[in-house]
Amino acid sequence: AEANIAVAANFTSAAEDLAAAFEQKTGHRVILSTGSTGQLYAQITQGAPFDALLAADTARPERLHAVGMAGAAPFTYATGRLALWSPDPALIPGDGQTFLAAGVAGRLAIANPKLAPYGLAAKETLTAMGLWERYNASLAMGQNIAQTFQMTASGAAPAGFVALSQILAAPAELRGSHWPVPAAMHAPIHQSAVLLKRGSGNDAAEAFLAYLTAPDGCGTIRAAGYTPSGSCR
Amino acid sequence: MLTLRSAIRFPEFSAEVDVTAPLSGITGLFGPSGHGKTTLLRLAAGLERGMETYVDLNGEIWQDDAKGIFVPPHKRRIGFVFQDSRLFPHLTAGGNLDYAARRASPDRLAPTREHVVDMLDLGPLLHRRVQDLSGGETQRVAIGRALVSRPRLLLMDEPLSALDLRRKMEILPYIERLRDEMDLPVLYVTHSIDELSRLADHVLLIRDGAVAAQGPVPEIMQRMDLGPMMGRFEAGVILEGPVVSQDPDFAMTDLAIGKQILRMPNIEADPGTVVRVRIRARDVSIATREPAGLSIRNALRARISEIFVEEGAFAEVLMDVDGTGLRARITRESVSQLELKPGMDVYALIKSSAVDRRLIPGGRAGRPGTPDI
Amino acid sequence: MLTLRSAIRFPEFSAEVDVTAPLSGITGLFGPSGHGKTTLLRLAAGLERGMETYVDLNGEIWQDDAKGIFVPPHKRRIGFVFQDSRLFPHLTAGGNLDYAARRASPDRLAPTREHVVDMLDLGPLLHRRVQDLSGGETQRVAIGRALVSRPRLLLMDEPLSALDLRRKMEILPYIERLRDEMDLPVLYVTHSIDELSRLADHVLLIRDGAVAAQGPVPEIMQRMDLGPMMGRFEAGVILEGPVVSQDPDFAMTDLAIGKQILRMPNIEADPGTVVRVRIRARDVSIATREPAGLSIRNALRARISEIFVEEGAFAEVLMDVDGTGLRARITRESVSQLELKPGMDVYALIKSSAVDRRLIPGGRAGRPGTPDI
Amino acid sequence: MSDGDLSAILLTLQLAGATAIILVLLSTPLAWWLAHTGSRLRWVVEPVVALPLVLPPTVLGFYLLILLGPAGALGGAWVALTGDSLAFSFSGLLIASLVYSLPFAVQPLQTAFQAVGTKHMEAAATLGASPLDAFLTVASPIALRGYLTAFVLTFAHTVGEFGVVLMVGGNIPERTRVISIAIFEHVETLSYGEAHRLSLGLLVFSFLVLMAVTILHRRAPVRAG
Amino acid sequence: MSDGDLSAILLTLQLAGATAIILVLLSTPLAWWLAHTGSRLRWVVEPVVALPLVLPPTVLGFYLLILLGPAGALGGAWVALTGDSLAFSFSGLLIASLVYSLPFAVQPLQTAFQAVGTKHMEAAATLGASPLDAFLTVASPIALRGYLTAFVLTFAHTVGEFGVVLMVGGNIPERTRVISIAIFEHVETLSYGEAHRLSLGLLVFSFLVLMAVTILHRRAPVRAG
Ligand SMILES: Nc1ncnc2c1ncn2[C@@H]1O[C@H](COP(=O)(O)OP(=O)(O)OP(=O)(O)O)[C@@H](O)[C@H]1O
Ligand SMILES: Nc1ncnc2c1ncn2[C@@H]1O[C@H](COP(=O)(O)OP(=O)(O)OP(=O)(O)O)[C@@H](O)[C@H]1O
Ligand code: MOO
Ligand SMILES: [Mg+2]
Ligand SMILES: [Mg+2]
Repeated sequence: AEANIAVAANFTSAAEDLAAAFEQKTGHRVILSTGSTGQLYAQITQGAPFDALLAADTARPERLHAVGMAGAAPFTYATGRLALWSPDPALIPGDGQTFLAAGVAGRLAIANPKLAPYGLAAKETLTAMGLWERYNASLAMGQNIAQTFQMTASGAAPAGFVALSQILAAPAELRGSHWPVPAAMHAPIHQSAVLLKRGSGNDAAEAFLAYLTAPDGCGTIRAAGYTPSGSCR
Repeated sequence: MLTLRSAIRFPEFSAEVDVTAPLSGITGLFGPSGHGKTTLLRLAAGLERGMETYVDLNGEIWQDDAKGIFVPPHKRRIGFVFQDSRLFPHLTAGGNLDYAARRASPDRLAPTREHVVDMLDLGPLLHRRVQDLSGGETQRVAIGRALVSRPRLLLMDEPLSALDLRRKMEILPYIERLRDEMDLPVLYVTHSIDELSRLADHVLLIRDGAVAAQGPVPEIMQRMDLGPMMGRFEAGVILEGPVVSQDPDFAMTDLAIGKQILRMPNIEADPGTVVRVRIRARDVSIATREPAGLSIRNALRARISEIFVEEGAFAEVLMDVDGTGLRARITRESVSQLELKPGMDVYALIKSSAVDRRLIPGGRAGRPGTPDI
Repeated sequence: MLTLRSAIRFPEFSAEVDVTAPLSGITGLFGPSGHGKTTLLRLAAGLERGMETYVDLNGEIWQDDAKGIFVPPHKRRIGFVFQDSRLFPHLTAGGNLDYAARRASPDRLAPTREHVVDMLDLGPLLHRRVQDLSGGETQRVAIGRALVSRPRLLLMDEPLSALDLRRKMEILPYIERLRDEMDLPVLYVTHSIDELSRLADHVLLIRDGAVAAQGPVPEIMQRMDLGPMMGRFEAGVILEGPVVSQDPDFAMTDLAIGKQILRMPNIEADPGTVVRVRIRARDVSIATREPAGLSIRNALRARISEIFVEEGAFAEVLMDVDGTGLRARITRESVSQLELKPGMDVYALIKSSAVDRRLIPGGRAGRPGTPDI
Repeated sequence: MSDGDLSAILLTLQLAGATAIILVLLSTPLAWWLAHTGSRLRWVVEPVVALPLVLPPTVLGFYLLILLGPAGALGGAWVALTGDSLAFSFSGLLIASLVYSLPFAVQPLQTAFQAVGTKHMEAAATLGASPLDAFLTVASPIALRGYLTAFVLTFAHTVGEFGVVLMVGGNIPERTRVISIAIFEHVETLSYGEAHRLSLGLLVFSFLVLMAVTILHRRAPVRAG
Repeated sequence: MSDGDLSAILLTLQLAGATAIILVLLSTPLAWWLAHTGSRLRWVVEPVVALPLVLPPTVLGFYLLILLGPAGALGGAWVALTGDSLAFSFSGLLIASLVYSLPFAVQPLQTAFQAVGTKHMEAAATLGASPLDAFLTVASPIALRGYLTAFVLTFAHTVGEFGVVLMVGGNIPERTRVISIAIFEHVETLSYGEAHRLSLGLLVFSFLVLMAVTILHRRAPVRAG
C-alpha cells in the first residue's frame, strides 16, 4: 500500500533514510511531505491528504488527537538533541559553557522559541546558564531550526544553537566545531508522531509508524542524531 | 439626408446643434477654428456620447438618446479621416490599409485596395513604419485607409491640410469621383475656400457649434453678409451653365451663362453638360465700355445691382448677369472714377485663367489626376 | 548665416544635404511632401543624429560630427513648432507656456508671456487640458509656446496649416514682426505659396532632401523653370519699389516700379519706404493698346521678352517692366488673337485688389493684427 | 538531478505557464476597465487588486487554504461539483497562484492600456471593428509591452512563489511539489550542492525563457497586417 | 495589539516605504535605458532584472545572507567601512528587499517610458530643457501611472515579503522583525485570533495607503505648471 506521511522539517533527512529502508523491507510505498509543524497542522485541519504526522513537538499531535482528527494516540518517536555549532572548526572548544560565558562576537543564532522546540530548548539552556539576559539582545532568530542552521552556515552568525541531527547530516566541510548541549540543561525535545483519521486502516501508514519504534528504525534515528523512543531500548 | 441634433456641453464650449445636411455629394463644413466642426463629425460618427443626441441618416435612426437608441460607430459603416490621422502605430502603412480592407463592407465593390494605392501613390509607403512617414505621407495613408473600408458615408476632417498643392490637386479629383461614381456622400471639414468651392455641393457655415448659414455652394458664396466669415479675399460666386461648344484648337470651352457665353479653359464634357465655375470677386473687373485689344476673354454684359463701399480701399460691386449674381471687388477709386451706380450697365471682365471649374454631380468627370484649375 | 551639411540615410530616403541659408529674416522651405523639409529642420535643431552632420550658425559651430562637436538641442536656444504640435499632455495650455517661459533665455526680453497670450488670443485656452483643444487651438498654443521660450532661431514646420484663413491672417503679421522687430530669424516650412510670398525673404526649394533652387523670393518666383514645382496656378513674381505717394481719400498708395507707378491699396509707410508686392501670373492681363473706362487701376508699359506656350489652354508670357520681370498667364487663344510676340510693347494690367503686399525688412511694419491683403 | 526534482521542474513550468497565461487573460478586462472607467469604484478596486501582496505568503496561503478546503466556500462547492478536493490539488495551487500574482498582471496592463488611450480604438471603430475586435487587433498589440511585462512578472513570480504554494499545495511529490519547494527542501536538509545546482539551473532556464519572450517581442513591434 | 506588533508595524512601514522610494529612484535610469536603448545588451539585462523573482525567497535570502555576511563581498566591505555588520541589520534588510523587489519597479517604469516615447523629450529640449530637466519635468510626469504602479507593487510586495526578510533580518524585535513575521508567528502558534486581527489590520491599513496613492494620482493628472 501507499502512505502519505507529513514530516516536520527537522526530521526530513532521517525520515528519508527511514522510508528508504522501510520500503525495501516491506514493499509498501511511503510519500513524504515536509514542512514546518505549524504548517502541517494547519493543512491537516483543512483536510490535507496525509495518513500520519511526524511532528517536531508533542503539543500539536496531542491537539489533533483531542479534536478527533487522529486515528490513534500520539507517541514520541524521537527526542532531539541540541548543540552549539559553528562552521569554523576552531571556534567552539570542548567546553561550550565557558565559551558562551566569554561572549560571542556578533549574533548568536537560535530558532524562534515561540515556534520551534529547538528554539525553546536553546532559550532554556541560555537561561540555565544565566546568560539569557545577556544574549537576548544579540540573537538572530530563524523561524525554524533549518533556518537557524543556514544563518550560521552562511557565516552571518558566527555560532548558533542547532539540532545535532543537522550537524551529522551536514556536508563534511561544514561540520566545523560543535558542543553537544547536555540534555539536563533543557526540557527534553520530544517529537511525537500520530496516525491520522485518514490513515486508519492504511497498512503502510500503520506499519511505518510501527517501524519508527522497531529496532531497525531506532538505529536509523539514532544514527541521525536523535534519541529514539524509549521503547527501543 | 443626415439629421443631427445635439446639445454639446464641454466645460468651455456649449452649443445647440440642429443640422440637416442633404448628403448627396459633398457637404462642406466651413468655419473658424474651435467652433465645433470636429465635434459635429464625431457626433455623426457616434464617437461623442452623453449629449442627448439624435442622428439619422436617410431615415435610418443611428442615435436617439431620448429613446435609448444607439447604433455603435462600427455598425454605422462610416469612414473617418481624423485631423490627427491616427494611423495604427503597430502596423505598417500597408498593414493599416489591410486592416480596413478586411473589415470593408462586402456589399460595396469599390474602391479596391489596389485602386486606392494607385490613386494616392501609396506603393512606396506600404512597408514603412507609420512613425517614419512624413506629415503628408501620413495623411495620404489615412485617407487611403478610410477609403479602403468602403464606407457609405465619409467624414473627412481637414484631410488635405498637410499636403502640398500638387498632391492636393492630385487627390481632389479622386474625392470628386468618390461622390460622382460611387455615390459616396462626404462630410468635408476644411479651412480652405479653394477646396470648398472645388469640392462641395452644399456648405454648412459653422459658428459656435451651430449652423450660421447653409445652402448650395453658389448661393452661400454669393451672400455678401457672409463675407467676413468666408474671408473677404476669397469671396466670390459660383455660376452654373451648360457647355455650348468646344474649341479643340485653343483648348477652350464655351459655357452659357444666361444668354451670354463664358469662355474658359477646356473641360472634357459633351455639349449640354452642366458645369459649375467659381469666380472670385477679386478676379472680376468692370469696364464701362466694351473693351478691345485685351487678353481678357470674357466681357459679360451686366447691370450693377448694389455697391458696398467698405472701409479702406475697396468696394464690392454686386452685378446681375442675365439673372445670375456676380461679384466684383474693385477699389473705391475705380467706383468713383468710373462713376459706377446701381442700375448702370457695365461689362464684367473675367480672365479665363481665373475660372475654377468643375462638373456638376451627375455629369461626367474630367480626366482624373489632372489638376484642372 | 546657417550652414547645414549632412547625409540623410533613412531606409527609404537618402539625400546629401548642403544648405546655406542667409538667416536674416524669414527663410521659407518649400517643397513637396516627403522630400525632407521636416528632416532639415530636425538636423538644424540637433534632433537627428548619426548622419555625419555639420551645422553652424553665424560661424558658431553647433555640430561637426567629423570633429565630434555637438551642441545639444537644449543649448542651441532654438524654438521649434512641430508639425504635430507636441504639447505636453500632463500640463494645461497655460502650463505649456509656463514651461517655456521658465526656460526662456534671460538675455532676451521679448516676447513676454502676456504679449504672446494677447497676440494669439490664448487667454480663454490657458486653463484647458491640451487633449480638449481643437486642432487649430492646439497649433496656436504650440506656436505660443515656441515664442515664449525666446529663441534666437525659430524653426516652424507648417505652423499655420491647421488654422483658418482669418486666424492665419491674424498671426502672419506677428511672425513678420518677430523678424522685423526682434531680429529673430525664422526657418519656415510651408506648402502654401501665399504664406511663402507673404512671409519669406529667402526661399529654399527642397527636392529629394536637397536644395533644388534658392534665392530671394522675387527671384525664385520669377523663374519660369520652377513653375511645375511651385504649382502653376500659384506662380507669379515679386516686385519691389519705394512708396512714392499716399492717397488718403481713396486709401491708395503709389509705388515706383522702375519708372512707372503701381497703384495699390494703402500701406502705412512713409514715402521712400521700400515695399514688396507679389503679383500672381494669373492676375496679370495684357492689353495691346492703353485701356480706358476700366476698373483696373494699373496698366504698366511692358515689353514681352518670352512666351511659353503650354499644353492645354494656357501660355505664360514673361514681360520686362523697366528692367523688372513680370509674368502673365493668359490663354493661348489670346496670344494668337492679340498676335503677341517677344519684343512687342504691351500694357500689363494688374488689378489693385490682386496685389499681395508687405514691407521689406528694415522698413516699418503695418498695423499689426490687420490682415493687409 | 533526481526524478523528484525533474517532476518538480515540470510541475513548476506547468503551474507558472498556466498561471501567467490565465492571469494575463483574466486581468485584461479588469485592467481595461480600470484604465478607462470614469467610475469612482476604481478607487476601491485598484488598491484591492494590490492587497494579495501585503499578506505574508504563508499567511495568505493559510487563508486560501481555509477558503479552498472542503469546509471553505470555494472548496466546498468544488467538492460538491467534482467530488475532488481543491486544496492540495494542482487546481487549488493554480487558483492560489492566480490570486497571489494578480497584481503583477493587472498593474502593468493597466499602465499600458492607459497609455494606449482611446483614439486608436475610435479609429478602429470607424473602420468597422467591433469593440472586441478593436481591442484585440489594436489596443492589445499597441499594449504588447504591457502584456510582456505582465507575463514576465507573473511567470517569474509563480516560479519563485513559495509560501502560498507550500501551504495550499502541501508539498506532495508529483502533485504539488514545485521546484521552489524542492530547492527549499534541499537547503533545509543541508544538501547545499543539490540546492546550488538546482538554483543555477532554474536561473539559467528562467533566463532563457524570459530572454526568448523579450526577443520575440522586440522582433515583432510592427507587422504587415 | 502587543507592543511587539506595534513596533513590527512601524518597522514594516519604514522598510516598505524606504524600499519603494529607493527602488523607484534607482530603477528609473535603468528602466529608461531599457526603454530607449538600441543596444542588444538589453536582451540580456531585461531578463536578468526578473531573475530575483524565480528563486524561492528563503533560498534567495540564504544567498543574500552569504553575500551580506561578514565573509561575503558586500558584507565584508560594509564591515570594513562602518564597523557594523550588514546581516541582521535594517540596512541589510533594505538591500535584500531592493534586490528582491527590483523587477516590480523596473518593469512598469519601462512600460511607461516606452509609451512616453521621445517626441515630448525632443519638444522639451527645443524649449531649453536639458535631458535631465526634460526627464524630470516631462517624461516622468507623463509616465506618472508607471511610477504609481511601481510604487504600489514594490510597497505591497515588501510589506508581504517574508522569506528573504526573515533570513536576512533574523527576526530581531524592533530592528528587523516586520509585521509579516509577526503574523506568521501567530499562525504557527495557533493564535488564529491574533493572526486574523493583525491580518485584517494590515489589509485595511495597506488598502488606505494604496487608495490614498491612487486618488492622489488621479487628482493630479494635469497641472497648471
Ligand atoms: N473633449 C473635449 N473636452 C472639452 N472641450 C472640448 C473637447 N473637444 C473639443 N472641445 C472644445 O470644443 C470646441 C470645439 O472643438 P472642435 O474640435 O469641434 O473645433 P473645430 O471646429 O474642429 O476646430 P479646428 O478647426 O481648430 O479643428 C473647442 O473650443 C474645443 O476646445
Ligand atoms: N525616422 C525616419 N525613419 C525612416 N524614414 C524617415 C524618417 N523620418 C522621415 N523619413 C522619410 O524621409 C522622407 C522625408 O521626410 P520628411 O518628414 O523630412 O518630409 P517632409 O518634407 O517634411 O514631408 P511633409 O511635407 O509631408 O511633412 C520621407 O520619405 C519620410 O518617409
Ligand atoms: O521542523 Mo520544525 O517544525 O520548525 O523545526
Ligand atoms: Mg477640428
Ligand atoms: Mg514634414
